[in-house]
Formats: sequence, C-alpha cells, structure tokens
Amino acid sequence: MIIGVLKETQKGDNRVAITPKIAKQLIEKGFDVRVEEDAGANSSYKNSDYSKAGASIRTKEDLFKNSDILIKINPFDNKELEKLKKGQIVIAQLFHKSHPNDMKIIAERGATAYSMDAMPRISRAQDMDVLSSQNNLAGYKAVIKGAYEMTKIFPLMMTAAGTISPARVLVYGVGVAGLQAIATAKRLGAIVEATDIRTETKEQAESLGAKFILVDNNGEESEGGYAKVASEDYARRQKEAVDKSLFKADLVITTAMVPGRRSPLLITEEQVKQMQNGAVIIDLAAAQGGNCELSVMNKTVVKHGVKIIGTTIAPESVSTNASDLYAKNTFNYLVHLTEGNQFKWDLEDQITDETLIVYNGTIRQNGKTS
Amino acid sequence: MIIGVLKETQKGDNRVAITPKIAKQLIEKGFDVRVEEDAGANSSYKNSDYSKAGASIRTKEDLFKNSDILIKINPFDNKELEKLKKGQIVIAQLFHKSHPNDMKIIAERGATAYSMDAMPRISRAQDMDVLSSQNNLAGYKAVIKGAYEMTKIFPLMMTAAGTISPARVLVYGVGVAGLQAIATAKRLGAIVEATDIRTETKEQAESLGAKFILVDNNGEESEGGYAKVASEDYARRQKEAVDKSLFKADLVITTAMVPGRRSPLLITEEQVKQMQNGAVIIDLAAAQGGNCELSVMNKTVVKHGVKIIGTTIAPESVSTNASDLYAKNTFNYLVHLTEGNQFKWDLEDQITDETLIVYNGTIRQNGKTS
Amino acid sequence: MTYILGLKMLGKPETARKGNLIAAAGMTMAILGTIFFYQGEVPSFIYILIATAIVIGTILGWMIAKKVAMTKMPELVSLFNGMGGASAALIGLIEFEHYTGKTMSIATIVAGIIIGSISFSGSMIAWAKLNGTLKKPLRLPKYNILNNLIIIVLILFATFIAWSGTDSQLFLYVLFFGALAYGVLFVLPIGGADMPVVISLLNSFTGLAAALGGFLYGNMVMLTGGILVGSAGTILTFAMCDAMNRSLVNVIFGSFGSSGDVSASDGASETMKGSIKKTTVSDAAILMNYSQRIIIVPGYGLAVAQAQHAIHELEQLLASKGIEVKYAIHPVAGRMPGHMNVLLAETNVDYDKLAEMEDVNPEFKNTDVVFVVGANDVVNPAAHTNPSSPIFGMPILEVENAKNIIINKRSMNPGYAGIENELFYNQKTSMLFGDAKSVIQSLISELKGM
Amino acid sequence: MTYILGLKMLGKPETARKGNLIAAAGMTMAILGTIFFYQGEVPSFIYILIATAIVIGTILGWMIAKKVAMTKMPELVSLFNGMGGASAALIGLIEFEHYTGKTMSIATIVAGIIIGSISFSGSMIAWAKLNGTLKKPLRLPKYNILNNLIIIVLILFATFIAWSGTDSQLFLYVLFFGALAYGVLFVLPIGGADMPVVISLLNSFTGLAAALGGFLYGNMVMLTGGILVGSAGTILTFAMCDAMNRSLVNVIFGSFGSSGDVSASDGASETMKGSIKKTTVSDAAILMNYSQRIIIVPGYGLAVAQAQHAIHELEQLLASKGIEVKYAIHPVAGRMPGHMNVLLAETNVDYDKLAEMEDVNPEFKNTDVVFVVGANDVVNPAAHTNPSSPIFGMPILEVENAKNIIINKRSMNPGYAGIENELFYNQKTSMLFGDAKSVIQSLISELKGM
Amino acid sequence: MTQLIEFISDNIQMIYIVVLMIFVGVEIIGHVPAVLHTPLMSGANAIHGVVIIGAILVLLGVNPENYLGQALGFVAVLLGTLNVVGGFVVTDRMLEMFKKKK
Amino acid sequence: MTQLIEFISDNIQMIYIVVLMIFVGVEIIGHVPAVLHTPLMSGANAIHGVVIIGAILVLLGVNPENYLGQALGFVAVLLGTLNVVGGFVVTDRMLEMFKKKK
Ligand SMILES: NC(=O)c1ccc[n+]([C@@H]2O[C@H](COP(=O)([O-])OP(=O)(O)OC[C@H]3O[C@@H](n4cnc5c(N)ncnc54)[C@H](OP(=O)(O)O)[C@@H]3O)[C@@H](O)[C@H]2O)c1
Ligand SMILES: NC(=O)c1ccc[n+]([C@@H]2O[C@H](COP(=O)([O-])OP(=O)(O)OC[C@H]3O[C@@H](n4cnc5c(N)ncnc54)[C@H](OP(=O)(O)O)[C@@H]3O)[C@@H](O)[C@H]2O)c1
Ligand SMILES: NC(=O)c1ccc[n+]([C@@H]2O[C@H](COP(=O)([O-])OP(=O)(O)OC[C@H]3O[C@@H](n4cnc5c(N)ncnc54)[C@H](O)[C@@H]3O)[C@@H](O)[C@H]2O)c1
Ligand SMILES: NC(=O)c1ccc[n+]([C@@H]2O[C@H](COP(=O)([O-])OP(=O)(O)OC[C@H]3O[C@@H](n4cnc5c(N)ncnc54)[C@H](O)[C@@H]3O)[C@@H](O)[C@H]2O)c1
Repeated sequence: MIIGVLKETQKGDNRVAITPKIAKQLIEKGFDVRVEEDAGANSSYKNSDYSKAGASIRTKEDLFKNSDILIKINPFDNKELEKLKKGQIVIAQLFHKSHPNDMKIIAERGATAYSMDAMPRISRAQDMDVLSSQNNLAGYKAVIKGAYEMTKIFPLMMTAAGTISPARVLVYGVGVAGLQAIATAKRLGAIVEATDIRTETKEQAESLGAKFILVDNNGEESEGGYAKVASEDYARRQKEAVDKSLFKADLVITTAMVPGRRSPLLITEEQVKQMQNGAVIIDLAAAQGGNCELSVMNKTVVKHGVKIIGTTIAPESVSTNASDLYAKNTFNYLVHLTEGNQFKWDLEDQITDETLIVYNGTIRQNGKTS
Repeated sequence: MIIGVLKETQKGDNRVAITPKIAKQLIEKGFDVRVEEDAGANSSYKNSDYSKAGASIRTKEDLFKNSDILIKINPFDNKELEKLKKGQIVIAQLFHKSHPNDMKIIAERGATAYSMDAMPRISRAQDMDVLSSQNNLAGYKAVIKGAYEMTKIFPLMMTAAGTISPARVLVYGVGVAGLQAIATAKRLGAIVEATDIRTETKEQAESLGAKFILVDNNGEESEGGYAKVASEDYARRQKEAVDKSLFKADLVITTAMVPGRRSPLLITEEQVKQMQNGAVIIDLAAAQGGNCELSVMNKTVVKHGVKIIGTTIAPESVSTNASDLYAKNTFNYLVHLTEGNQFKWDLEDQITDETLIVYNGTIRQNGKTS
Repeated sequence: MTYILGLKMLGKPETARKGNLIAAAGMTMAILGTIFFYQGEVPSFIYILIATAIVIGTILGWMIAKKVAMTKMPELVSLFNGMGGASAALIGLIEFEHYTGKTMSIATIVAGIIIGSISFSGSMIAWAKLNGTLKKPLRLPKYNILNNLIIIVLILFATFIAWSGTDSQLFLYVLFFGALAYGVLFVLPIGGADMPVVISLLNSFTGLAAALGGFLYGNMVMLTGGILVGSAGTILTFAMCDAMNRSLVNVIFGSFGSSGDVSASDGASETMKGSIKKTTVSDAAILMNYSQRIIIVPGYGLAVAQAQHAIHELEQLLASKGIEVKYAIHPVAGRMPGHMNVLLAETNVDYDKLAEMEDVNPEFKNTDVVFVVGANDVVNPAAHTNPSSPIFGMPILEVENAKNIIINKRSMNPGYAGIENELFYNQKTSMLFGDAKSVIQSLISELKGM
Repeated sequence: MTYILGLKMLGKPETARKGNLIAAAGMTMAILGTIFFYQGEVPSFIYILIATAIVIGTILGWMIAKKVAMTKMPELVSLFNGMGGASAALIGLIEFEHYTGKTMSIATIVAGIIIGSISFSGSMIAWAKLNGTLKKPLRLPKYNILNNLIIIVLILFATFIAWSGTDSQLFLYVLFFGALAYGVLFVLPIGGADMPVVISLLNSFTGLAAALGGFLYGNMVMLTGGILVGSAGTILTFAMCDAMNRSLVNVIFGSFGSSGDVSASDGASETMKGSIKKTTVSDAAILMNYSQRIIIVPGYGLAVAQAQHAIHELEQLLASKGIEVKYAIHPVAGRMPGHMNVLLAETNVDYDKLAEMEDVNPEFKNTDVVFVVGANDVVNPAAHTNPSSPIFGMPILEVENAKNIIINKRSMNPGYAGIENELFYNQKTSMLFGDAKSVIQSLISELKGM
Repeated sequence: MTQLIEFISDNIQMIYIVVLMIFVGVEIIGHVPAVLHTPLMSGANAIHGVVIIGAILVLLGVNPENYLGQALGFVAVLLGTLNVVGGFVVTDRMLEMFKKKK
Repeated sequence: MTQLIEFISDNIQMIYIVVLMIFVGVEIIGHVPAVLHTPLMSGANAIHGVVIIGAILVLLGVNPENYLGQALGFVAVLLGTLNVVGGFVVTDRMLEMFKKKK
C-alpha cells in the first residue's frame, strides 16, 4: 500500500506526521512511503534524510493522486479535502466533533477517515495516544516559554548582589501537560503549586514535588480518567482556595480541559487585575476557549501588567521531538490496524471502533462519547 | 545629595539602575532620590512603586538640571552627554576603553564619571561587581533562550511513544555566565559538556555535573582570574578536542571573553557546516565580536541548518531580577564611595582608584589595565 | 571456646561456613579428649561399643545430611535435634541408679530426662509434620488445659522422685514416657509455618538437657556447649518470632494456623489462589548482596514515597560491591510520560543505567534479582495472559523471567489499573512491604553492614 | 555480673550513666558480702580497722572526685588507678608469708606485686605529668635497652622467688621496689598527649593485678572484675591508639612526642601559631547528637565532593532527632553566584532552611555546633581582622561565635583566595579531615546507630 | 533447703560459668539477619550434640554386667553422633548457598 | 612441670572463667565511640577497685599480732576504697556531660 505523508499547512506548525526513522520502519513492513517535499524541513528532517530512509519525495498533487493512505497531523483543510478520492484512507487528528462538516465532505467523497484524537484512553492504546504524547511536550514547553517571557528567573539564588527569591508557579489542571509542567518548573527551582478538580491528582502532583491546592469537589467525579464539567459552586470554591496563590504567582500555566467541551473559565479579568505586576499566564487551553478570560489564541495580550499568552503551539515548537513521538504513535496505530500491510477492519476492536470515523463514505455512529 | 535615576535608552534593555527597594534604602541613607518617568516600567516596577518608596518622579530634563549624581546602566548616549553639567557625577557602565570619545565629552563638560564595569575583581568588591551579577543571569537566560529556540526538549524521556534522548549542551568558557549555563542546562536534564582555557575551571565545571573537555593549554596562564588571549596553537588543539562534541551538540552556548579584547573566535563557518541540522548556538560574546564566525549581534542567523543567535540581551530580558541585582550593586558601591552621604574621594582605595574614570573634568590615567 | 567463636562466625554470612567448621573441629577434639583422658578401668569391649556407635552414627548422619534435598533441610535439623534429645534422656535413664539419694543430682537427672524426652518426641512430631506425614494440626478439646495439666503433673512427679530419694526405675520410666507424651501433645497442634520456631525452641531444650548432663559430670565441655545452645537458641527463637511478626505465646498456644500459608488477606480481594511470601529487609539485603546482576524496576510508588535519592544510593552501594545494577524504565511507569526519568535525573543517576523496556526484557532471564519498587501494572503478567484485563495487550517488563523477584509496596492494593497482580503470588516473588523510602533506607544500612 | 552489664551500658552514651550506677551497686554488695560471709575468727578491732579505712577512703575519694575541675579528670583517673595498683601490691606483700612453698600461689603473688606496683608508680608519674608537675618527657640514654633489661631482671627474679620457695621478705621488697622503679621509667619518657593511652594500659594492668588476687583467694568477684577490666582495658587501649592513628608500640617506645601537640604540618605553611585539633567521625557525631541547634555552612568543597545528597540526608536525620538544623549560605560560597542554591535545590532541601548571611550571623552565638563543609574563605575571620589579606572587608559567616565548630575538608590547603584560615586554630574548632561525601556518609551511619 | 545452699556453694564456679555462658550466648546471637536463622539453628543444634560426651562417659562408666545400660548407652552414643555429624554437615550444606558465585 | 599441670587441672574452672571473662570483656567493648573512651576507662578503673575485697580478706585473715600486716592492710583497704569511690564518682561526673540538654 502506498502511504502519502503530507506537509502540514497550518501556520506555525512545524511538525511532520512521519519521520525518516519511522518511514524506514514502515517500508520494512512492506509499505511504500512517499513524502511531500520539505514536509520535515521545520522539524530538522531534510528531504535527503527521507530519501536515505527509502521514501520517495513527491509533490502534493502526486500524493493525492496515488496514495492509498494519506497521513497528516492537523485536520485536512478544504482544498485538501476536495482532492480526496474514493477509497482513500485518511489518518490525522480530525477533531470530528468540532469539525462535523469535514466529516461530511470525506463521506461524500467516499473516503475512509481515522481520527487519531479519538483514541480511547485505555492502557493498551497508550502507545498510539497522540494527545498524551503531544500534551507532554506542551507541558514542558509551556514552562520554557514562560521562563523565556518572564522578567524574573526561576531558581532561588543567594548572591553577593542580594538574594533572588524563587519564582512561584501555579498550574491549573494536573493532566498530562500539567504534570510535565510541574516537573519542569520544579527542576528549574521554582516553588510550584497546582490544582485540579480530580482529587486523585493530589498524590500525583505531590510525587513531583508540587504543593497541591485541594478544592473540596463534593464528589464531582471523573469519568474514565477525564474531568466532568465543574459546577458553579465548585468554581467559586476553587477561586477562594487558589486566589491567594494566584495573586502571588509569577507564572501561571493553565491546562484544564473537559473533552468535547469549552474549557472551563478559571481566571477572570477581575482576578488578573489583582495579580502581580509582571506575571505571565500561559493558557494551553486557549484553543478550546481558554482557561483565562483574557486569553486569545496565538496572541500575547498584556493587560493589567500581566502577560497572557494563549497557545497550544507548545508541542509544535519542539517539532523534532514532537514529530518523533507523533510518528511513533502513528506507526503503532498502523501496525495495530493492519496485518501483512492490509487493513483488518476489525470493528469489534475498541480502538478501531472508536477511531474509525468515516468508513467507506458513511459516517459511523461511534460509541460512548456523548 | 540628589540622585537622578535615568531610564535606559538602549533598545531592548528593560532594566532600571535603581529599584524601588533600593531607592528606599538610599533615601534612608539621606539621599534625595528622583526617578525618570516610567524608568522601571519594563522591569515591572511602576512609577507608583517608586513614589511609595519615597522617590519623586521627574522628567529627564529635570533630572539633568537638578541632580548631583546621575545613575544609569548603559553608557550615556550623545544627547545625554551634552546635557551634563559641571560637577555632576555620572555612575554607569561606561566601557571607557571602547568609548574614549564619551570620556572626552564628559571631561570637557567638567563632570565626574565612575564606571561600574571597571570594578576590580577582588573579594571585597564582589558585591559591587555588576559583570558578575549580570553575567550570572545571562548564563541562565541563555539556556532558557536556547531551550525556547530548539526543536528538541532537554530531558531524557522514556514514554509510550518512544524514547527522547537528552539534549547535548556544549558550553564554551566557564566563567560566571558559563557556570550558570551549565547549572541550568544540567537541571533541565541535558548532557552538558564544557571547555575553557583556564584549567582551574575543570573542577568547577565538574562540581556542577558537566563533563569538562580539557585542552592542553601549555601553560598559558590566567591573569587575576581572567583568561589571556589564546595562541593559535591552542586554538587548533581546542578545535581538535572539542569538535566531536560540537558536532553532536543540540545547543551550544559560548561565553568566552578576554577583557578589553575582541572575543576569541572559537567556531568557524566550516565547523558550523558539520554541526547537527537543527542545532542552536547562543553567542553571549557577540557584543565583543562573537565566539562564532557567523554570529551577528542582536540577530538570529540561520545557516547550514543551524540557528546562530548573537546576544548579550539575556540579562536585560530578565529585567526584574537583573535590575534588582544591578541596583543592589550600585547601592553597595555608593555606600562604599560615600560617608554621611558625601563622597570620600579616597583615591588610595583600589576600588575608587580603578573605577573613577573622569575626575572633575580630567581623565584619570588609571592603573593596571593595559 | 571454639563453639563461641564458631557460633559468632555463624552470625555473619561471610564467615558462617568457617564458623561451622571450627565448631565441628572443637567437637571432635572434645570427644577424643573425653575418651582418652577418662580415668578408670574400662573393659575394652566398651571402647569397641563406643567406636561402633560413633562410626555408625557418623556414616548415617553424613549420608542422610548429604543426600537429602535442600528443601528438606528444616526437617533434618528437627530430626537430628530429636536424636540429641533422646541421647540426653537415655543418659539420664542409665545414670539414675548411680546417684540414688543425692537429691540435687537426681533433680538434675530427672530434669534432663524430662527436657530431653520432650525435645525428642517434639522434634519427631515436628519432623513428621514438615515431612508431610502428619498433615493436619491435631487439636484435642480443651487442649491448653490438658497440656498444662500434664506438664504440672510431670513436674510434681519429678520433684517427688528427686526429693523422696526413691530408686524405683519404674517411676523413672513413667516420667520418661510422660515427658514423651507431653512433647507430642505440645507440638501436635502447631501449624506447619510455625515449625521453624518450634524446632528452634526444642533445640534450646536439647541444649539445656546437655547442659544438665554436663552439670552432673562436672564436664565443662558439655556444660558450656549446652548452655550456649540453650541461651543462643532461646534468643534465636525470639528473633524468629520477631521476624514473623508473632509472639512466642501466640505461636505455641494461639495458633490454629491452618497448615501455615499466610494468606493474602490484607486488603486484596481473595480471587487469586496461592499465597504470597513475605520477606524481610535482612533477607532481601542478603539476596542482593550475593547477586551479580540486579535490575531495579521503579514505578509510581517510588515517586509517591519520594525515594529517588534512596534508590540511587542503593544502586551505588550495590555497584560498589561489584554488582551490575541497572534500572528498567517502563514507558508508562508513573503518572506522566517520562515520570521515572524526571525522578531519577534529579538524583543524577547515570543515563547509561536507564534501560528501555525492549532492551531490558531479554536480560531478565540472566538477572539474579529484580527489585520492583512501587511498580505494579507495568510488571503485571495479566497484560500477556488475561484478555479480559484492562491492560491486556500492553507490553510489560517481563520480570517473571528473573531468578528472584523482590517487590516493595505498602500493601496488596492494586495500582492505577485497579487489577490484581498474579506476579505477587509467583513462586519466585518475595513481597517486601513498607513505604519505599524507609524500606530502601533500611536495605542500605543492612547492606552496608555486610 | 553487674559489672558486665555496667560496662556494656557504659559503651552507649544514653545508658552510660545508669551503667555506672549499676556497677557501683554491684561493688557495694560484693564488699558487704565479703565482710559478712567471712568464715573464721576475726578480732573485732580488725572490723573497726576495715570500717575506718573504708569510711576514710569513701569520704576522701568522694571529695576529691567531686571537687576537682572537669579538665583535670584524666589525672584523677590516673591517681585512682594508682591507688588500686598499690592496694593490689600491698596485698601481695602481706600474703606472701602465708603461701611460702606453694609455687603457683607464690607465682601469683609475685606477679600481683610486680604488676600492681608498676601500675601504681606508673600511674603516679602519669598523674604528675598531666598535672603539670612533671613537664618535660625525661629520657635516659639508651632508654629502651635499659628499660627492657630491668623488666627482664624483674621477671627472672620473680621466677626465682616463686620457684625456690624462699620465704625471704627481703627479696620480696626488692622486687616491690624494683617494679616501682620500672613503672616510673616506663611512663617517664612518654609524651603528655599519649597519656590517656598509657593510663588505659595501666588500668588494664591493675585489672590484671586484681584478678591475680582473685585467683589466689578463689574469689570470684575479684577474679571476674579484674579480668573484665584487664581485657576490656586492653581493647580500649588499642581503640584509643586507633582513634589517634598511632600504634601502641609507637606510643610506648617510639614517641619522642614533645609535650604532645599534633602540629599542623600537613601541607600548610607554618606561619600560623597554635595547633589544630583533629576529631573523628564518632566524636563529631556524638557532639551533633547532643546538640539542639546546628548550622551547616556549605562551601565549594561540598560541590567538588558532590556531597549534596549526603548533607541533605544528614540534615534530615538530625532534624528527625529533634535538632534544629539550617544551612547558612554565604553569598559567594562556591564558584558562581547561587552555587550552593543550585546544589541544594537538587536535593529538594526546603527553601526555608536556607538562611542568608545577614540573617544567620546573629544566630551563631546560640548555636551548639557549626558544621563547615568544604568552605574556607567564607568563614575566614581574616576578612575582619587582617587588613592586608586579599579578602579584607568581605563580609563573612561569623561561625567563630558558635559553641563548637567542626570543619570538614580534605587537608590544610587554602581555598580560592589562597590564604591561611586562623579559624582552624581556634580553640573551639575541631578539624574533620576527609572527602566531604564520605565523611558525611560516615557521620550518618554513626548517628543512625545512636 | 540446706542441701540446696550447700549444692550452690559447692558448685558456685559452675553456676558462674553457666551465667557467663548464657551471657555470651545472648551477646553473640544479638542481631543476625533472618536468612541466617536456619543455619544458625542448625549449627546450634550440632553443638548441643555434646550430649554425646555424656553418653560416652556413661558407657565408659557403666557396669559391665548392666546390659540394659550398655544397650541404652550404645543407642545414646549413636544418636548423639547422628546429631553432631548430621548437624554439622547439614549446616555446611545450607551455608554453601551463601557462597559468592564466581 | 607436674605442679603446673596439677595447678591447671585443680583450677580448671577458674581458668574457664578467666577465658570466658576475657571473651566477654572484648565483646562488650567492641566498638565504642571515641568520646566515651575516657568515661569507659574511668568506669573500668572503678571496677578493678575490687582489689579492695582482697585487701579486706587480708585484713580479716591477718594475724592479730602482725602489726605491719595490719598497717599495710589498712592502707590497702583505704587505697582500694579511694579507687572504687573516686572512680565511680568521677565517671558519673564525666557522664553528666552527655545528658541531653532540655
Ligand atoms: N506514565 C504515564 O504517562 C501514565 C499516565 C496515566 C496513567 N498511567 C498508568 O499508571 C500505571 C503505572 O504503573 P506503575 O507500575 O508505575 O504504577 P501502579 O501500577 O500505579 O502501581 C504503583 C504501586 O506503588 C505502590 N505504592 C504507592 N505508594 C507507595 C509507597 N510510598 N511506597 C511503596 N509503594 C508504594 C502502590 O501499592 P501500595 O498502595 O500497596 O503501596 C501501587 O500498587 C499504569 O497502569 C499506566 O497505564 C501512566
Ligand atoms: N560564588 C562566586 O560567585 C565566586 C566566584 C569566584 C570566586 N569565588 C570565591 O570562592 C571562594 C568561595 O569560598 P568557599 O568557602 O565556598 O570555598 P573555598 O574558600 O574555595 O574553600 C573550599 C574548601 O573546600 C575544600 N574542599 C575541596 N574539595 C573538597 C572535598 N572533596 N571534600 C571536602 N572539602 C573539600 C578545600 O580544602 P581542601 O583542599 O583541604 O579539601 C577548600 O579549602 C571565595 O573566596 C569567593 O570569593 C566565588
Ligand atoms: N490510562 C491511560 O491509558 C491514559 C492515557 C493518557 C492519559 N491518561 C489520564 O487521563 C487523564 C486526563 O489527562 P489529560 O491531560 O488528557 O486531560 P485533559 O487535557 O482533558 O485535562 C487536563 C486536566 O484539567 C483538569 N480539569 C478539568 N476541569 C477542571 C476545572 N474546572 N478545574 C481544575 N481542573 C480541571 C482535568 O482534571 C485534567 O486533569 C490523566 O489523569 C491521565 O493520566 C490515561
Ligand atoms: N574573586 C572575585 O571577586 C571574582 C568576582 C567575579 C568573577 N571572578 C572570577 O573571574 C573569572 C572570570 O569570570 P568572567 O565570567 O567574568 O570571565 P569572562 O567573561 O572574561 O570570560 C569568560 C570565560 O571565557 C574563558 N575564555 C577566554 N578565552 C577562551 C578561549 N580561547 N577558549 C576557551 N575559553 C576562553 C575565560 O577563561 C573565562 O572563563 C571567573 O573565574 C570568576 O570566578 C572572581
């Protein structure tokens, strides 16, 4: 089967879905791998690296024309969707819930679509779970970006020219990204606090050296490891508990999300006003509406002396590693879906079931997620 | 005496020479402190913070007209120099050796000039040594900037989506900045190597967890803790020893300087060509000509797949802490120079002797430094 | 004195073997000395008798000891102990007539008979139990009262014999058999798992019996040897109870312990069959000390306990003993990607010592000890074997291939996936319960003393 | 047996005092027992004699022991030891006549006399030396040969007395005085610093003498007590030599040691007057264990040794014993700004435990122990006192105000500034030489055992 | 009662030795690692085989006519030897396990 | 020679005790921290004051006419007492230093 690897078209995204190393592994599995020109350039993978791995370099047109499988990271844009052929298989993060129109187009064109972001959060799917692999990097990069933007340094330093007190970092949401943010900030010497609606994250945050701000959540439980939408009452209690730390923080990183919903609003403008002059907020949930009232996706807003940066761009910016991980996830996924380089179409299997969004032109009604 | 604190005019420099906290301490010592409008704005110190500390906010004109002492961080620009009055005392980093003209103007106007950067490197002057205090922050920020610019992450991570190998960081010059760079990179989980012409730095680098690349320096010794210009022979041997690490490095930080000279050229274009695709070089010596052949001050050059960033901007960017330290240095210096808020003019004292560049209109022939 | 030295050296693993030899040599000398320095007329056939007995005894003892399987050792010890007890009792029986009327001597003799025969019959029962011949702990009704009654009667009877100065052999035999019976009753109801404690106790009894003999003859060798064993044995008995977290009284009287498997009842569901084996810090330390290759498997528990510095110190300590140590890092150990890396990097663990799952899995079979610290799901074989488990299909660290597995966690509670782990019930697995940090620190101090 | 218990308890700081009391009680009982159970006719005036002697001795002993200054303790021990020796020798002198002809008994007696009187005269000399009455070590020419000759003659003479069965009191007195003379000659040339070792040796001599007495009378109390002290004393003597890094032979024969200051010769220039005091890990550990407030001063050496994890563990260990511990961070400690912060942050030291120089300086005077680890310039008082030093005017950590100062470094080498540090010669300072990491680790294991 | 006291004072040294020996025994066992419990027990077991000496003494002193005594004595010596020899050999085998592998 | 052997076999128990006692002494001192060396020495010093018992025995057994003996004995008891009492008191004082401060 011919796999076509497309170059990302979304601005600022430097990643590539398949790296030369993985290309080679796919070829060893019997696939014919073709890569769009300069697809890996921004992830420090040159065309020549792909050639060396045994993949051929093609134009976009060529790929759409000849590939059996088309692989990308971000959703296909409209121009791309138009080019799909009947029977072609598309693998990417399609965000089908927020992009129902795209699904319709794919179905109309008679193609098949697998969405990586629909991967169930079960143990055996962990090595195909791009949300985990990318969010992890996001947590790291958010701290680096914060450190870069701040006018203070992280560690405590007692020097001849006086003592620099350690930076205070506050992390909202102790999921994959939040945990890595805690770890990174802690490493750099900051005093780290964290909060989450799921109480089981307390121990996890503490295992990385953060102080956990426990907000009594009155039994609002998590679902399959994910948080549910918080009640208003909870939001109020959360503010009460966290405000003291928020107003002292030098860097705030927000990662709170509820799958398939707008991200919860955790920091209002009123709160921002009371924050320290010079503080920085990195809002990793900006794409889903943001955890901070003032954050704007892909913008740096300075208001009330606070720099608010709305981004998900973090993993994209460490594109080499992000691509490595994404490609490995995709590889594992392909290995799971195929046998002797033919697709198995095992719809009984939970992973296939939940990620197969469009099957030969029909949009599947796929389970669980409400 | 009236102290006038000027706002920095050099582009990109966000620091301020006196912070509200230090202003207060000076006022307690009996000085009258006046601060130019918005001088601290970029270091997260508002005008109101200064007022609260007891300082008054004035215009630039006002300060030049009424101050006995004028304090700044960067050299005075020509417009400012013109405004100097007879008898006024100027305290800043004047870089008198590279700015002889400025000195002439100051002398002509009958003013007095102390230069902070001429501070002798002796134990009791450590708390007035702005080079140390600022370079220290530069070392930290260089790593943060490097981490920000890189497309890889620093730490080793073994994850479900594969293993990310740790970044390799190479530090040239194990002075104040180099040491802090080593410490910061190490903290973030990188594999750090370092080299320096002064062999005594081996132990120091190792005490921070770096591997030291020892280059036989044939007894080229240091002078008062500073390096001398390296021989050509040394440069060749250095390349031989370091190249292997250089070509594997993900981030290179160069800090090598020889006081009063152009910084040594350590990385040629030829070497850059052989470096890894995607590697980053942060050249902290760019202002003195740079350690890398390709680096341009205040520019990011991408060549042969390597990002070369010439900067000294690092401490300026952590302006809050940098200002804190600079202000504290200045305070200690003022306390040293004065008694009951009058200047002592104790020319016997080594510190006064070496830092007093222009004394009441005459340029002093000041010792040691050739 | 050789015994003292011998026993002392037995107390340390390195010198234990030499200590044993020294003690044996001392014993040989003592025997020869006794024979050659005996002052008095002895018919030569007696010498022959003695020699025959010794030769037969030696050959028999040697053969049995050499032939028997390693796992049957405890039984053997029990058997030999019984022989000693019997010997002591027999001496008493024979000597009785010589001392008629000397109250104290007779007291010594009857005490020797009682203790010796209890030791004998008790040891035999213990042996039979361990052997599997006797399966069920037998328990007569009102057992405790009955038993106590018997021993009281025995003592009264013995006192009477000694005091009255009677020379009735009959009385003596009654006493002998009474004591035998008591020994049987004493050991019968005790569970198999507690047998070692009982044997140790009987061991010190025999020592006492020997000492009494020594007293009688004024023979220093017997006296010191016996007393030494008596006291050391008693302490040892307590130490063993300690190691099992039981009190001696509990073992002897309280235990209805059904054939001795400590069942995994603390908090875990009882679905898993089989029993777990608990181990102690000392045992784990010894095992590690005598290994050549150790692999440490860190998990989330290590992070919770913040035991990263401790484990690093342990690793360095082991390495300094010439043992090859590495860490096996499972990709999803902990609660975030790279959790273990972050943790271990903090302690400056050499990156080369961190092995990835794929690389390390084939190595387990050549590994003497796998030390699993606060990990659970990542070593759960259910991922391979149980299709219905939520982790089925997840690759795991195949620690079950190693020669020994030591697992440290606080309880039998499951990990993230919430499922039981049958690895804990593996034959090769020893559970080392406790908070990771304090357990590792104890391991370190134990290992330092070796 | 009370002695055994007593001595054993003396071996541990916590129980030492009780041990002493137990031993004393045992002694009292033994004395009373001896008097009351004595079988034989005794004129009552003898009882009075005994009582008088005991009363006088008690009062005198008590008073002397209570009154004397703490620093004079060693002398006192020596004095009392001499009394014991004398007593043993006197017994021998008196008893001699009763045993004439019994070779072995006489041998015992003469041995007692020799050892007792050597112990007596030797102790007296030791006492005089420590007391300052005798200042210079006196040394006759060919001293060793002379001394050895005397002891050989003494032994030969003693053998002759025992063997010949003579009853000449004269011979005995000659022996007595000869031994006295030997004792004097034996101790005279030994330096003051080695005195404790000598006293310990003499102590075990006296023990021996007492044991010989016990042998003579078949008195168990004397025998066991004496032997116990004899053997324990000998071991103790070796232990003390060990702690001083000398061999016993070296102390007795080799030492021309001029009045005993271990001069600071290793590598440092000899410009500083005064002498340094070395300490051992055990002593440092004890000192720490009995402190209430400890301040740790880390310096560049801590970084070089990479001992950050060790010091953190030490800090936690001390804190767990209820001791208040903090770190005093000098702004330029190490080789880069914030060096100590980076180092300690790696181990997750609580930021609250790091004290800045200005804050901590006033606290030193209330601090029991300052533990300086690999720091030098930052605690060098020359910065205050010596205007010509390159660091003059630099603020320092004023550790000299603390009650005790323990300094760990590898040698007497100077630090970054290249200058001598007179703090090392401070009365309150003890130098704990060695690599920071291994020293701290030893401290930890020592402290754990307390 | 007097008999008891007499007995004690007659055997005062023995009693001394007994007490001392107990002391030594306790002191020596002190703290041994649990793995060594079994070998230690086994070693101690072998040591109390000193009863064999008693048995030998009995045989040496037995009346040549007393056949029962001789028989019992014979058995006693035999059993004692079993105890001693078996004990030591078993202990040795157990300890083999602790040998450092090459 | 025979005398020696006789002496040994006469006193075999005593010799036993001596050896045992040495053992105990060595075992007990084992490893004590260096700071305790002096108190330990002092304590041991007090214990060997048991010579006083010998001295008392001498006095008790001395011929009532033997005035020299009585005098010497008296001195011996006196000195012994000094040793014992002084030794214990000094040891106690030394150990006071180790008391945990409140
Ligand atoms: N790495 C990731 O990105 C990630 C993210 C989410 C979920 N997960 C999941 O997390 C699991 C990771 O496996 P794992 O083996 O590392 O952990 P685990 O299966 O959760 O087991 C951890 C074990 O550590 C023990 N423990 C806890 N605290 C301890 C302490 N203080 N001292 C000693 N033991 C302690 C617990 O037992 P006791 O309570 O009996 O002590 C528990 O059984 C996997 O199921 C994985 O799928 C991983
Ligand atoms: N912080 C800064 O920014 C900076 C920068 C440049 C210079 N300095 C200067 O550096 C000095 C810092 O003072 P400091 O007290 O921290 O250091 P120091 O004065 O240099 O003394 C360090 C001491 O540590 C000992 N040491 C070295 N390795 C050791 C080991 N493995 N174990 C135990 N001890 C070891 C050395 O003695 P042995 O060799 O006998 O063991 C040495 O005397 C000041 O003079 C300061 O002015 C500071
Ligand atoms: N078992 C597996 O295979 C597997 C794989 C990956 C992730 N996970 C788990 O799934 C969980 C979710 O991970 P994620 O990072 O993708 O989650 P996410 O990105 O959906 O959300 C991030 C965090 O925000 C928190 N949050 C939501 N609303 C909040 C509010 N109002 N206030 C505060 N916090 C709020 C959530 O609890 C979550 O921890 C994690 O615990 C992770 O360990 C499990
Ligand atoms: N004692 C004090 O009071 C005091 C105060 C501040 C700094 N210092 C010391 O002064 C020294 C210099 O510090 P700095 O950071 O200001 O120095 P710097 O900025 O002048 O130079 C940086 C480093 O580059 C190195 N270098 C120069 N040429 C090189 C070449 N060709 N190849 C490789 N390396 C080369 C130098 O050796 C130096 O370590 C340091 O050791 C510092 O500790 C001492």
